[in-house]
Amino acid sequence: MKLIMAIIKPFKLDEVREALTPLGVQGLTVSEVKGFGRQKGQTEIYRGAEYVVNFLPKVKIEVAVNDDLADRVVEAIQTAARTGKIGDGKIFVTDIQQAFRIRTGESNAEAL
Amino acid sequence: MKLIMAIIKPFKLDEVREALTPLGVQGLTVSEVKGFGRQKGQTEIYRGAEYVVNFLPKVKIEVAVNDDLADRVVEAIQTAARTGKIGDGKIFVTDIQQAFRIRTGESNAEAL
Amino acid sequence: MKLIMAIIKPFKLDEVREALTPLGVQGLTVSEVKGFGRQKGQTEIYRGAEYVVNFLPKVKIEVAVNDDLADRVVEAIQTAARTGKIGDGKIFVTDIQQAFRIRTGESNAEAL
Amino acid sequence: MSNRLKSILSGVGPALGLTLLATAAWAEEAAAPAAAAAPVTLDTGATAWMLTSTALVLLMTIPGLALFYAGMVRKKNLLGTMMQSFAITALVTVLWVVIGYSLAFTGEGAFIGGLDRFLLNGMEKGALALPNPIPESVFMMFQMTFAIITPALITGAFADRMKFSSMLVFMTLWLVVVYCPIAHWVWATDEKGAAIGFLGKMGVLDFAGGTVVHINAGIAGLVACLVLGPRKGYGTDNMAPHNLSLSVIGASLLWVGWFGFNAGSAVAADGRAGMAMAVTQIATGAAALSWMFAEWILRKKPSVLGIISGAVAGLVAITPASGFVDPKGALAIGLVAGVLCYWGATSLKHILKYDDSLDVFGVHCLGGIAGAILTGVFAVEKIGGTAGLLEGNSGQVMTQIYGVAITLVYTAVVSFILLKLIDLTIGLRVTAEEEREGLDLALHGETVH
Amino acid sequence: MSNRLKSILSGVGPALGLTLLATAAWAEEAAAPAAAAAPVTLDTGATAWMLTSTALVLLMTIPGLALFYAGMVRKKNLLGTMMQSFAITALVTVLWVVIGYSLAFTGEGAFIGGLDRFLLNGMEKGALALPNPIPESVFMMFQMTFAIITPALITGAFADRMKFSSMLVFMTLWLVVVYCPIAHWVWATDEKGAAIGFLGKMGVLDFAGGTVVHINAGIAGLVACLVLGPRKGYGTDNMAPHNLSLSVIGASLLWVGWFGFNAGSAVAADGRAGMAMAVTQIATGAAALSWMFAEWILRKKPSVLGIISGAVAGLVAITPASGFVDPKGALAIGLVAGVLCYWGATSLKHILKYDDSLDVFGVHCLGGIAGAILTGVFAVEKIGGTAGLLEGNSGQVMTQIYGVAITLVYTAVVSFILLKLIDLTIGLRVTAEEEREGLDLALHGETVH
Amino acid sequence: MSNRLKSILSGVGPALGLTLLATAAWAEEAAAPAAAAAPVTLDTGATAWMLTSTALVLLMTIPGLALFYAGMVRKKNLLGTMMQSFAITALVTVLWVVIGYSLAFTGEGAFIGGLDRFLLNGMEKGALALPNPIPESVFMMFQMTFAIITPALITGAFADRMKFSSMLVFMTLWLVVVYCPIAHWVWATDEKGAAIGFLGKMGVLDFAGGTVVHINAGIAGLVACLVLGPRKGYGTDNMAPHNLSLSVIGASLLWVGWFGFNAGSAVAADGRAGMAMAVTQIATGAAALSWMFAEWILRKKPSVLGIISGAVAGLVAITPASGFVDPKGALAIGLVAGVLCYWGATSLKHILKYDDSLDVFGVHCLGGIAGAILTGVFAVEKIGGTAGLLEGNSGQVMTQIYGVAITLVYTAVVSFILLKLIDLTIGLRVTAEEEREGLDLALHGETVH
Ligand SMILES: Nc1ncnc2c1ncn2[C@@H]1O[C@H](COP(=O)(O)OP(=O)(O)O)[C@@H](O)[C@H]1O
Ligand SMILES: Nc1ncnc2c1ncn2[C@@H]1O[C@H](COP(=O)(O)OP(=O)(O)O)[C@@H](O)[C@H]1O
Ligand SMILES: Nc1ncnc2c1ncn2[C@@H]1O[C@H](COP(=O)(O)OP(=O)(O)O)[C@@H](O)[C@H]1O
Repeated sequence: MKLIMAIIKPFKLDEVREALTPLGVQGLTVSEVKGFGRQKGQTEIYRGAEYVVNFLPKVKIEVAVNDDLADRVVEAIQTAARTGKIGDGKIFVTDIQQAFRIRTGESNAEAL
Repeated sequence: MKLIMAIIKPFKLDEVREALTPLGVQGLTVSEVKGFGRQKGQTEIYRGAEYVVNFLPKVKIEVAVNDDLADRVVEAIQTAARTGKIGDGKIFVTDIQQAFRIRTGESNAEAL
Repeated sequence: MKLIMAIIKPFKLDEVREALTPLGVQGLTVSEVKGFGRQKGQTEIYRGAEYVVNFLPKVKIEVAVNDDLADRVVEAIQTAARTGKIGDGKIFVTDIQQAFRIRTGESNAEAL
Repeated sequence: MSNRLKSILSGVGPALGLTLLATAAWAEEAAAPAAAAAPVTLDTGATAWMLTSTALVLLMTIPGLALFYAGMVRKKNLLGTMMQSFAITALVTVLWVVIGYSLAFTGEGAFIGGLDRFLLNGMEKGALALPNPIPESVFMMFQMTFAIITPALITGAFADRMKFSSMLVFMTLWLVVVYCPIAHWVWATDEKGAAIGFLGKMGVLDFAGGTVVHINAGIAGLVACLVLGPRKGYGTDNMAPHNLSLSVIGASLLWVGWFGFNAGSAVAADGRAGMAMAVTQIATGAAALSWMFAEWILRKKPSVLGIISGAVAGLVAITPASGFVDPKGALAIGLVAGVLCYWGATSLKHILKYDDSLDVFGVHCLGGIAGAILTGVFAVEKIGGTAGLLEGNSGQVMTQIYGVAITLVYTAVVSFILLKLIDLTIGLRVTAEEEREGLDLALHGETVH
Repeated sequence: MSNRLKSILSGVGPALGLTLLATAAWAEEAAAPAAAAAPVTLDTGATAWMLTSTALVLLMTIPGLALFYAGMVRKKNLLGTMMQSFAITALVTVLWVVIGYSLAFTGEGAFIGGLDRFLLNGMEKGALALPNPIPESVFMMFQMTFAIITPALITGAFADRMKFSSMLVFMTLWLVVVYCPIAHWVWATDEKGAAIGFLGKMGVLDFAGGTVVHINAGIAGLVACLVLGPRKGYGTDNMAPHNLSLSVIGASLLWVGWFGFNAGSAVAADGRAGMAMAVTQIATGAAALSWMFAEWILRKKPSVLGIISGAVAGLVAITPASGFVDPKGALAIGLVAGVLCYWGATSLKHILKYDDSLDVFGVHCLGGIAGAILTGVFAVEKIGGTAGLLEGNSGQVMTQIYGVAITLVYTAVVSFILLKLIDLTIGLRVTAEEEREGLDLALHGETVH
Repeated sequence: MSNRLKSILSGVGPALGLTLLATAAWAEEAAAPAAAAAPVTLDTGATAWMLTSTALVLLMTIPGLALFYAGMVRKKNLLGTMMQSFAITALVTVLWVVIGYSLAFTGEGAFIGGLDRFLLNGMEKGALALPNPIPESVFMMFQMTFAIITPALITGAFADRMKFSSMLVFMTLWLVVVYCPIAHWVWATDEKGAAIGFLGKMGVLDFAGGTVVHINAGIAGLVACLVLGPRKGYGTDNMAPHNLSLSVIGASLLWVGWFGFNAGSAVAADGRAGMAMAVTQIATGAAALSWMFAEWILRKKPSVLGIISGAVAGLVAITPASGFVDPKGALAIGLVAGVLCYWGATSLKHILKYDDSLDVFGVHCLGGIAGAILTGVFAVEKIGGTAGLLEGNSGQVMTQIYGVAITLVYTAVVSFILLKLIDLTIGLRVTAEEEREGLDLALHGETVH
């Protein structure tokens, strides 16, 4: 199994989720994160003091899938999350050794 | 070493933490996340506009342990986090290559 | 490629980020987390009811890098995040199988 | 939408001309003579209450309305929304002093005031605002707070998408060509208290601004949201209020401040002020409950947004009636207003598909119309000097409807023209990118961390 | 807990009967004759201050108390907590107009008022609330705001766990069978100012509601939290206040609004009102400091929750005394109240193990009792017409204790019966699932995002 | 910094001595006789307004100023910042009653009052605060609220880094040796209204506290932030305001409450109060706009922090002038204040490199100085009895400058001495660790969750 971690622009979240459902992805987990990268942040000025906001709001999606689904999921995310402008984000794929569904105790493929 | 990532219902956090201490787990890291899955969200209505809250509040626990402890940790989390109702969450296990304690520079087993 | 996950004290974030730039790290992702460990939390008292705050505010940094850079990144984080006091945090290193830049579709080394 | 708009507005031009003509004639006959015998002297009690009322009505806009609205938008627009109310407060303060007060409250004209008080020229420290036993400076200030809240109310209709600069330009023009004339039509009197404006002469009753403030702001809001178009993502994205606790604070301060609005409109500290405060409270309580129960029955849960919206609906509806009706009338007005505005904000809006973001039309315009007409029904002669339908004066309802219609038509037409002018010159709307980023950062360079 | 409750309450029934009998006799002798010579005419200054005071006291409940309480609960109950205060405001408004005011302030009976003012029948615009020189409408409104805040105070005791519907039913009944009678006992007077209610006749001093409002709400709160039982997880889960900055705003608005509560209770704009305002401020400052230093010494840190709780304790304790004591008495009352309520909220509660979530009993009931009794100690004849213990009138303390005891017993018994009745019929408490999910989402379908 | 400080202060000692001497002489000649004919009797209207004004000015500090400041700090210091204003309110209440009022407003001395009213001894319920037609208790309370806000204002300068205990000690001493004398110099009068204090005698005009409150607090703040040194990380870390919506609420409440501050300073409900309210509003609106446009032009965006800061700058600047100038003068004062304070808070501070965290000097001291001097320019004889430069009285500007200079020098020197004394004994500043952790947790054991 693979854990696919995607860092995307926040307003793309709904589109990405909708792109994954037809592939059979039944669940995913989302966190609010701050990203630092090539995209430069806004400057905020408060009574003459400037603060460059280095960290921009991003959303991190984590979704565990079977190996056979991984490529299609990556592709779907890429398509749905792309705006073509700097700061669109990244996707990282790692292996998972085991997965469990807490409610039933099912494991691995059945757990996803 | 293994990194065990568990997504659970927020009110189960204290029980899970307490279940891990007797196993010798000395630390863990927690984040607030939003989960999307089989469990369906509440509908909020504001002056006639309905919003289905697709994403439900969950808590993500990340705990790094030695290989020999991994199974027992997974089991303890499963027992402590289970309510038997939909939305109880998932546990994913991945390998870690290295671990360090920043304060001392210790690594791997000693670092956990 | 490696994914380096570091849990550090929040006020060390800027120093860590500045320590990574000279190594050629171009991006990273940060989340606010709560840590439980050897460091003991503050006690808050509200009208006679005591609450021990078990979970302390920490910051989690995730940075994906090429294998050759991994050691130097770990070292830089360790140096920059260390205060020598309990609670300085941990660094975990895992393998990533694939990485993609959403904007361009570039993959792996080019994507970072 | 453009088509719908056109069809609504196509009949308005001629109507406007005719009504103004018809009115001028009617007004002459209907003029109500006002009694005045002994010379009016300073009443320190009345003055104390009017100073207080001025503070209370200012409290309604900042921070009251600013919070009420800010709690209902998305977090990225929180500061921008508060900024609108705050900036309008500063802007209208200066405009009112320069020319607004003079246009609204001086002169002899039935349609517009004069320039006697340009820059408050000739306003002496000791002079009274005859026929009221309070200094003119206090009267001018009290009226200023009404001129402040009216444009601020409009901003709810186009929340999250209007350029700040264009908003300032629009409000400047709107105050001068819409608010000041209408205030003059309804409220301007001579030193003996006889009406000067044509609606006042005709006998239109509007104790504290159902027509001048709420219908006026409500219809302008509707026109503005139609001209601007809906928010990006309206109907698909989650636009749930981000922090209703702010809105509860806001609604509470509106409620408390409204005592100044309505009881202050008695320009006295006496039984009429007391009765105005009482009916204000009663209608508000009743409307809060009627909205809450309507929602509870229809939607299964009584919501916080519902009860506070109901309270505001009640406050709006009792406003024109507050110096004229008794407690039972107030109860009736409140119950009607709660249910009617609930329907306006939850059904009508969806049927007609406009994006009046914070329901300025559904609450303020509908509530204001209900209140204006019901004033004609429930007016009690012993309280305000004019009988209503229930006491046998059937003509008053028609007079009230007439006042409402004139205001709706005039404000809709003129607001539409102003907005179109601004749109064609400097543009009304922020860019799509700015809208997505949120007004706080895009327009003001700040965020709530 | 049920057992503890039973033992507390077992002696109450007979006591209740006896005290009422005893009282009726006593009352006849003790009646204080009130002076009244020249016909009372409208005082616009007094009226201005009472209109203002009404606004100030309403401000205490919404948003004052709503915020004070909302800041202390967990985030998931924030809106539900504010909703309670807001809905009670609307509910009591209507109840008061329909029947409450009439039951509390009309009639000749020593135990309960009449129905003369049912639906405010016969309340004329111009008529005064004799013997006070203000319109009756204003007096009715001022008293309404007291009737609003009293039930709202109770909600703090059962925060986070009562059904919204049952809360509305309970408050409706409680207002009619507990609040209105007690207000009548203590405050009802005839047109010359002579006491009508039996506690007033007996000479019980309660300037602004130590007994009628605070002891009353405090003991009802204690009974309610005992009947409902503690919050799920009480004593184990972290129930720390989620946002004390809201509570600081709330406490500040309570403080400011309390000027209307206490100085307004003079029903005049004169030296007595001024002195009432002064002693209110003094006791509040002193109590805030005494709670803060007590905590600083015992717990090592002066907390924000501590100082604001101390301020509220001082406000409560000075309430019955405010028209009777001088600045030095106020200083003493404040210092005592701060320390006593600190003990009540931090020690007593833990000793007795009830879950009075936001310390309604510890602050309002204890503070109210201290204030009521100390009024008997520090009353100054020159200020309120009655001497206290320090000026040699030793009987007054007993009279005060008597008034306190009657109220404690009556309210405890009746509140207990009402709550049990509701529990047996529609149920008092939300389900465990709803409690865990939080009132905001479970009961009102909304959240703070 | 220590060096810069030394050079600033080196010339002060001699100056202080000389000016005091010079002044005493000058004062005798300049004493303004006050008219008083018929015996003054209680004016209930004036009393009503002063009771209200007292509530309004208290509202300015809690929750007004508490919120204004709390929104501008980092989240970890939110509660600690609010705590400062709240604790000062309680502390000064007690100090004022014990000794402050007596020192400021009694006695015959030109430099300091007497002890006649120690613990408010001899303050009768019925006695008036001659020459004002209101009870002395009300006058004492109104003045107390000024004594509360002045030290609370100072806290903004050393936000995030002062020990709470040392803050309490400093404010206690400062109130007695700085605030009370200066209030006496400027405002103390005899029963006929003739000035007693040496600045008042000299003819220094300060209607509502430009000198006594704002310049005083502003310069004390500057000295305090210089003595304490900058916040850790100042200039490198992100210290952006964490929640400006709180600051908007705070600024709004300051604005509304300021009506009590300025119009209340008329101690009457008449045309002078009305005019004071009007000019307050006008200057505030003008300053809010002028700061906003200055920033818009120079920084490309109109910020929320900018417009609210501008409003406060306008309120500060009109304070000394409010009973003396007319609307046109107010407009001018507001426009100047907005731009000047914008420069003070955004440029001057960076040039001189002190860390006046929330711009107490830049806004209150600069705004106060501008207002005090411009009062001498725009004073209108018909309004306040004194002509200004524009009406040909060229001496008034010098008198005003003199009053400003005395206050700057005296307060700077004495505040410096007090702070140094405290630093050497119990220490002024929290530890580096506590500062990093934040005041909320480190000093008060609480956090906003
Ligand atoms: N090496 C990395 N490791 C972890 N996260 C990264 C890394 N590089 C970029 N990111 C994340 O991806 C986001 C977008 O990256 P950025 O360089 O701004 O633009 P782009 O994705 O278009 O190249 C960043 O804000 C950060 O959250
Ligand atoms: N494939 C997945 N990858 C990552 N997280 C998942 C996945 N499936 C479920 N989750 C997480 O687990 C939570 C519970 O899943 P859900 O399907 O609602 O119920 P259950 O765990 O009882 O099957 C979700 O809210 C989500 O956070
Ligand atoms: N086994 C673990 N798995 C995941 N996170 C851990 C683990 N142990 C510690 N942490 C994280 O590291 C932080 C610091 O650990 P702690 O034991 O308090 O101090 P130190 O790092 O100095 O040993 C914790 O707050 C927690 O967030």
